[in-house]
Amino acid sequence: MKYSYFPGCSLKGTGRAYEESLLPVLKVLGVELEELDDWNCCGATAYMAVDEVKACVMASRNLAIAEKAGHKELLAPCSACYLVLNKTKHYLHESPVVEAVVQKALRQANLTYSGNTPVRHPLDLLVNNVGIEEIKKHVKHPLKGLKIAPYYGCQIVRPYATFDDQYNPTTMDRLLEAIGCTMVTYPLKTRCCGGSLTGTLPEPGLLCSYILLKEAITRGADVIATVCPLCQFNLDCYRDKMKGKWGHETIPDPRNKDARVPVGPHLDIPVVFFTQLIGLAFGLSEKELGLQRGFAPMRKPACAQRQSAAA
Amino acid sequence: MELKRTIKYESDRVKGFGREVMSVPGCEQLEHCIQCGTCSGLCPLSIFMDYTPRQVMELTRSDFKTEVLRSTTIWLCASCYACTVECPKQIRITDIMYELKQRAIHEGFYPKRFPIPVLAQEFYKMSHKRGRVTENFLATIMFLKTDILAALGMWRLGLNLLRRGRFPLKLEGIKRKSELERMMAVVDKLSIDALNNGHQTGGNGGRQHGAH
Amino acid sequence: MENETPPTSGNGSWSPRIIAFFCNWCTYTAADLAGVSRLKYAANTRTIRLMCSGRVDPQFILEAFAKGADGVLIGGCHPNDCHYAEGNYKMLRRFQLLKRMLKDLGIAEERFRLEWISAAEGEKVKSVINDMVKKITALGPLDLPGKVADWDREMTEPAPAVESAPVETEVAHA
Amino acid sequence: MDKVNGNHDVRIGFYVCNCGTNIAAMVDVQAVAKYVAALPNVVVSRDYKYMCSDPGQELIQKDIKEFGLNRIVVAACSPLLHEHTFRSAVEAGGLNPFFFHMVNIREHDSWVHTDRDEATAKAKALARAGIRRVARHRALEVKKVPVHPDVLVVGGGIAGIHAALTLAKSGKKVYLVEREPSIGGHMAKFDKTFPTLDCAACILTPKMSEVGAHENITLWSYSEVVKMDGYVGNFKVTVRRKPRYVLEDLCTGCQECISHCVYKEPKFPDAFNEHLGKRKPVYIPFPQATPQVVLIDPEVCLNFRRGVLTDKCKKPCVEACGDRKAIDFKQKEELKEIKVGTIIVATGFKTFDVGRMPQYGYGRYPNVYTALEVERLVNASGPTAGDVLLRDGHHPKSIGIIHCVGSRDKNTNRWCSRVCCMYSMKLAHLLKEHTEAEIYNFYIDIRAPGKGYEEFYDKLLEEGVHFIRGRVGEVTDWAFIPEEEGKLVIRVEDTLAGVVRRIPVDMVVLATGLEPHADAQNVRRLFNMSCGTEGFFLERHPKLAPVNTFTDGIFLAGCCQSPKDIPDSVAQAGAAAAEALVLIDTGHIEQEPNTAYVVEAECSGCKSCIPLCPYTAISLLPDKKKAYINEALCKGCGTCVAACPSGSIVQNLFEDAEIFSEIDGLLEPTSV
Repeated sequence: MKYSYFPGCSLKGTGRAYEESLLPVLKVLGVELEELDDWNCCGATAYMAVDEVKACVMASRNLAIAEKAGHKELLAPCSACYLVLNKTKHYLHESPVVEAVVQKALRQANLTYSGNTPVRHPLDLLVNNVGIEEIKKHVKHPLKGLKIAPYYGCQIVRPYATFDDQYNPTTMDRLLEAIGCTMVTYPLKTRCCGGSLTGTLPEPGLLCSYILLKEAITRGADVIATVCPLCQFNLDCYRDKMKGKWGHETIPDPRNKDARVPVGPHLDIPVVFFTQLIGLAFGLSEKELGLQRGFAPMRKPACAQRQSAAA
Repeated sequence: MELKRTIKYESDRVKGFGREVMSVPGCEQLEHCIQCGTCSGLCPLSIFMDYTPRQVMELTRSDFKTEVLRSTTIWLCASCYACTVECPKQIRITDIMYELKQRAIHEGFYPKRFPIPVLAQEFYKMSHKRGRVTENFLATIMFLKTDILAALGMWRLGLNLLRRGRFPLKLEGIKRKSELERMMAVVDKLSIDALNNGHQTGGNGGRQHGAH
Repeated sequence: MENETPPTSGNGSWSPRIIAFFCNWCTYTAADLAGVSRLKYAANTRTIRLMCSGRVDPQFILEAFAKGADGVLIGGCHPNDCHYAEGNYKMLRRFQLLKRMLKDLGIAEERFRLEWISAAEGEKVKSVINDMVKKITALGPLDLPGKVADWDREMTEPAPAVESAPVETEVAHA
Repeated sequence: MDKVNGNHDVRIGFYVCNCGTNIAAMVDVQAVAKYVAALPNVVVSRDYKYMCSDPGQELIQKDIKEFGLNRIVVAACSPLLHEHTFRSAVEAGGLNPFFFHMVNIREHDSWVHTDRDEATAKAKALARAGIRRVARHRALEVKKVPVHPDVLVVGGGIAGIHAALTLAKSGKKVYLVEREPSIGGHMAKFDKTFPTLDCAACILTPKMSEVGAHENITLWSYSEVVKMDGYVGNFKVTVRRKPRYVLEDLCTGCQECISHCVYKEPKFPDAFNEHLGKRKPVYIPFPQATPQVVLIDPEVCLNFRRGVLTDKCKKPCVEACGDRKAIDFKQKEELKEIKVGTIIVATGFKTFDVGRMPQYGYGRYPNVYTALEVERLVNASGPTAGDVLLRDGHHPKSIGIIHCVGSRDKNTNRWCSRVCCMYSMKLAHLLKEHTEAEIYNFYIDIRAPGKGYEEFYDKLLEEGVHFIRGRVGEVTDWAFIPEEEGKLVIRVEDTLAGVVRRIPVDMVVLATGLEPHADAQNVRRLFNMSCGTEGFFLERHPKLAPVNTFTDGIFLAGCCQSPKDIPDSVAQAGAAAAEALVLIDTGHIEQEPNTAYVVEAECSGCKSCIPLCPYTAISLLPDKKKAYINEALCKGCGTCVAACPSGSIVQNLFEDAEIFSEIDGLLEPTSV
């Protein structure tokens, strides 16, 4: 099956590695994508704060172009895009007034919106369409022993839990277990990373991200796996600031239960996209997967070392 | 010791404000709020807010427009929707926060150089004008408009991003920009018509974009 | 003249008259509940209480339309909940037959409605009545008595002379 | 057009009730009275403040005499409320009570409309239809049916027990049917009761034994009602008695079999102790169980394999039972058929399934408990003998009690469960007493509206129990600062202080709400009752008939009607018993004469009515080839009447002519 593909702005910028790893992984699995013609910004959350109706118009332009492209479904890997596109669908369904405005605007571009194109997330697609068994078939280098804190973030499970459990999502857990990883118990799976606040009000924003990193470390994770470019950015790119602010805080030593160690040095835990991990297991190269773009990059040798250590 | 007057008089209320917010699609359930505080309990950012989300709900319902639109709460909402899915009365708190943010922007209710609304508006402008957003440019503009010193503090991050190819040097944009402009013009015209028909009531005038 | 004038179309004051047959156990009780809960709905229905929706004789419905009702609403218990085991199913069967017949008579299907409303569903009484009134108002008056009178006239009055003459000659030829 | 016009024998009195302002505020009652006065055959037309009052009724009686009235129409509230009142008044005035018709202009008019003109116009139309209809009424005889004096009580919780005892003490025979192996219900599981802190067992056990010993009570535990036929006064009920594999009459409750079971140690989760304790395959639910009879669980007993008898066990239990021979592995379920005149339904409630709120961590974190589990945990005869030992082996030093779990929440149950505030406070007190832990109550509102309840709240405040007004969003186990490590963390807004707090605790107690049983809908159908939107059984009138149902002769008691505490359940059970006694002691009931009959001269003998009747009341008279309706079996639904092709069936009170005139009356243009 061929899908329309909506990359969104982040996947062309700070979140390039997500696209770089998603596309080859899907290629290996035989999923065909066609990038949406002349797509525009989804309307994202910041836009909604200024003008909700216009945000809807922007989102529905993408939805309408996808309908025109003729593929049955639209793939949106970025959580914010995924939510905004879905929210727009709900909103248009609920409010005939807004729908009328949107349709009128769309006519300017000879577009119409019928609401018949589902918006899908890659996690959903991989688990429910491709299937875990199929993915297992393509694993060349299982990431045995790699301990993962699976971090889903907010917007793919809230407010609409479309394909996973709102409280305890498991699609990524299952996917990564299929490629050999081990999940640590991570109670903050769906806690907020601070969103765009990290850039605007660093104090509260960074704290949100720091809590997520610290808990993953305390739980003994080697790597944090994410599904959203903004989450990845927040967890990955502000480590210096976090170390400055909270590096002196202590946590129970993962190796010795009675001792406590400062959290600072541990904050360099790699934060990657789940697709990068799948790509590694499929035998794709680090470079192909954009792994060098991480601030605390996870390289294949590191993982291989762990494998030999575990053995 | 500084003393602060905390009493509220009836004249402090902008009567009708609460009703107006509750009449917006998606915000209706606010009338059912029982002030249980589930929203504040769940909100990861409530610890930084001047009013907790629960208090914002009550202040909105009770017409304390100025207090609500000046509060830091509405800007600190990172739209994680934790409150919305747990609210026992199914109030869509996140959507109400959006509604309040829109009103605060349109009516100029926020401190100058406060980065969040600036970012929101710059995001709006850039996506409106170019059809897409290039995050690093956006962030740069925001810092220039709010706090140049902070921008200087960010240079290391910028450099690190640049080194890893995550800092595009070219602004993204769509091909058919005029198409998007025409679409937006339709919305503008319709909302002005609605204004003239008196659909937008109360407050310090209706919605004007880009108030500063 | 009293307040209630016969409904007329065109002058804007017309509003539909709907006869409702409610079963004693579920829908009539639900309408009582709507009252106790002070729900507000359109004042266009006039209710006749029967013990069971199964008692609704097709003749009642025809009589109502013939005497000038713009709509007929039947309310019974939900399937499997009938106080008399299965009276509501009997009504459902009749309803489906009757609906076709009324359609043939040129009565729009929005004018004839069967709803399952349990004793707890006061809210549903309100929404069903409001919805029905809205739809029938959009359709305009049915005025079956007027139509019947027209038909009667067509049948009894002599046809216009221009057309009648050739017919007569045709008959003469035969 | 008007067939009634010429009928000079009909003399109608019309009365429109103001109902204070309930009707008069929205309907111009004087205009209605004036309008009706001009209708054919109307002799008197009045409006009056309260028609249902004594003076109102006397007014009708006086007019009947003075003006020689022979038909009465009252336009007031719902006939379901006062038709009976007015019929009696009419009868006392010397008329046949069925020369009366009631028009509903309150529930169906003044309360639901907002435009006075429209509401008045509607009232006129309804009144006009009533006038037309009543002219057609005929005198009818009320049918008297004897009431069987025996009573069935369904459910052996505190409500059922109290109802059964009340009836038995007044000399009535009672069947008490309980689904579980012992009566006692939820109350038997409680440790203490609020606000007096009486030991639940101490006040319940004597009543349970009394039930077991009372000569007028037939106690069928481990049994379920599967079928009910008939009508008030004459119900036929089928009860399924599930096999206990122990003969009740022979078992003395010595429990020798239990100590000799091949399982030396209890191994299987014990439902009575909320699965916190263990029992053997042969067991007695709890020490005070009534009846004192053991039972065998075929799912786990070695002598069975998945419920099927295999005889593989060497059966030391049988040996231990010895000559009493009470154990019978071949016991089969039994169906008992009984006749009763009245039924009291007291099937109780179930507690909210906390699995529906995963955010509170039940099942994920071992130290999260439901309130009912804590009742067992603090109980001296519970699984830990009253020691509050957590699942992780520690004693709690701090405890959070979360109120409103599965109550006041549109995502789960919307209603307030009424008892949780009070039982949470009771548990707070008991936990404090047992553990001296720091205790936090997280509540939305404290609802303590009972005798001595507010005083109990005061007492708790005195004891230093913390009350934090805020609904908990989630319970987690991640630490933000070292003091939280290894604890359950409750993050909540203290809404009264206006700050968000993080409170680490060792134990979380979820105050689960009350909800209808999962099979409440089946029970409702079984007894021909209604359920409210929440799924609790619906009472006939929320204020004036709180224990009656819409089916005559069937009454409600306890939490199956709505959540309530023990005093209210007992009071309601007493009321239900009293209602049943009224019927029994009257000896007969009067039945609405709305049965149908066949006009033989018009019947063609087509037999189409016969299969329609759900009560097999219709048969074909073989000699005459005409249909015949057995009046005793007819329930008056009128389905056959509507279906008769020749129109030869007539339903009393709902004759075709009556309904046609009602239709005509409703649609006739109002012109005066």
